[in-house]
Amino acid sequence: MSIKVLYFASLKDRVGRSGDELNIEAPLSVLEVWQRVNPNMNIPDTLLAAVNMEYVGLEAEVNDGDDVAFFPPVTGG
Amino acid sequence: MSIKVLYFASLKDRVGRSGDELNIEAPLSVLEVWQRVNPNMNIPDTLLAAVNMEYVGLEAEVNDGDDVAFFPPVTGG
Amino acid sequence: MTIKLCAEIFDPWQELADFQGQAAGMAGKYGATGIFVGTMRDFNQGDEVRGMHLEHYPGMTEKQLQRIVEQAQGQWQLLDVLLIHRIGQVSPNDTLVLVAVWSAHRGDAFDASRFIMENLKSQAPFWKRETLESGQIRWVKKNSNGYLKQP
Amino acid sequence: MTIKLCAEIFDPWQELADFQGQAAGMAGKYGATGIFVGTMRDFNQGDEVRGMHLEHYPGMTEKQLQRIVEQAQGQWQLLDVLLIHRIGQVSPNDTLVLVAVWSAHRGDAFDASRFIMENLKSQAPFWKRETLESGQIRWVKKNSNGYLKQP
Repeated sequence: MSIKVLYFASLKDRVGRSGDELNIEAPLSVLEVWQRVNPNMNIPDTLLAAVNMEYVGLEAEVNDGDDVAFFPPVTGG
Repeated sequence: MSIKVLYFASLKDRVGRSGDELNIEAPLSVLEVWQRVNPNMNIPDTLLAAVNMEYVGLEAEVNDGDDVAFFPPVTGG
Repeated sequence: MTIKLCAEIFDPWQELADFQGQAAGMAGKYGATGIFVGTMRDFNQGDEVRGMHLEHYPGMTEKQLQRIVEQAQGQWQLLDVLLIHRIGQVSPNDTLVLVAVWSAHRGDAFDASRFIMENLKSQAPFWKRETLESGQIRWVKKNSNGYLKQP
Repeated sequence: MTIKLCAEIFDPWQELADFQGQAAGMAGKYGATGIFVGTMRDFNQGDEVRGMHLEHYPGMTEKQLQRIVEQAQGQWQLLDVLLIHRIGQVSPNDTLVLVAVWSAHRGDAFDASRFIMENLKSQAPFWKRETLESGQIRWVKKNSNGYLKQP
């Protein structure tokens, strides 16, 4: 089972990568995904998360094949 | 002493004139101006009045040389 | 501030392009443009409308429009304002009014453009006389309040 | 509804003219068009800005924009909506965003265009990276709330 993790904008600069591939054995929460791929970095307070392009809370479940995205507050318009 | 009276839109149709010239001996209120030039017609409830292109109430004073305008609610835009 | 009464058909997009193109001093300063375009519909109050005449009070109309824009400039930080209103004989799909407000921030642009439109609707001496499909001619009695939601 | 992400400079007035010209079915039905144009300024937070990069999340951005417009269509009576947002490298005075809403009544046009802009600002996954005159590069941290009056 594998999930894709994406980072955008200043968060991408901060983690130093645009994404990760993560192999999991069972569904994880979004927070657990973050902790697996960034074990040495606390999750930023203002971070936003999306699963399959929908906004979710950190408790949302992530399953095989899902895309998880982490990014800072949006600043379009 | 003379003042000019103007009518617009549906009010012009109703009074059947676009304006009147009125000779006065002393300042009058806007309401008195109406009563002089339209002695047989009560002033309509929704009427608006302007003296020299500024909105006024019916108690406003009208002096020599003033333009008094009467018109229905405005419907621009 | 530019205020125009226009007796001919005008193209709001061309007017906006021209105005902004000439306003070189604003370039880089405005982050927000709030625009409203009012267009003549082919229906009103349940009836089909074939044409309309826009009467106004020459002199007072310009004076009131200028005061409304000045009031907006006093309440919000605006870089410039363009206001064009049609007069005379108009047909369905003709532009009746264009209000455009340039400012640094979007809140000011939204608030000021709406303020100008609502005050224009309630204070500027224009009157609409419609010719219906049936041939009947009638004066429009009253403008609606633009802050209330339509049923 | 038309939603476009645009990697090149676009002219909002031309886009409006083209869109309205093709929307023949709307002719005579819309009395009100509410429009907002966001433009890149040459200053931000007290600093001169030379250029900007607009990053976005391909796929999610379109999805969120579509949802915002659908929400507006659910809340107000709209005839059509045009939304264009720039992406990529932009320069001061470039148009960043265009939102236009056509409706029968002005209240709906004003409310819906503002709703779409505010939701776009808070929900659509775009991020601005500014290059200052000094050469310094920085991410814009947060959008302001467009309903609050500027100081």
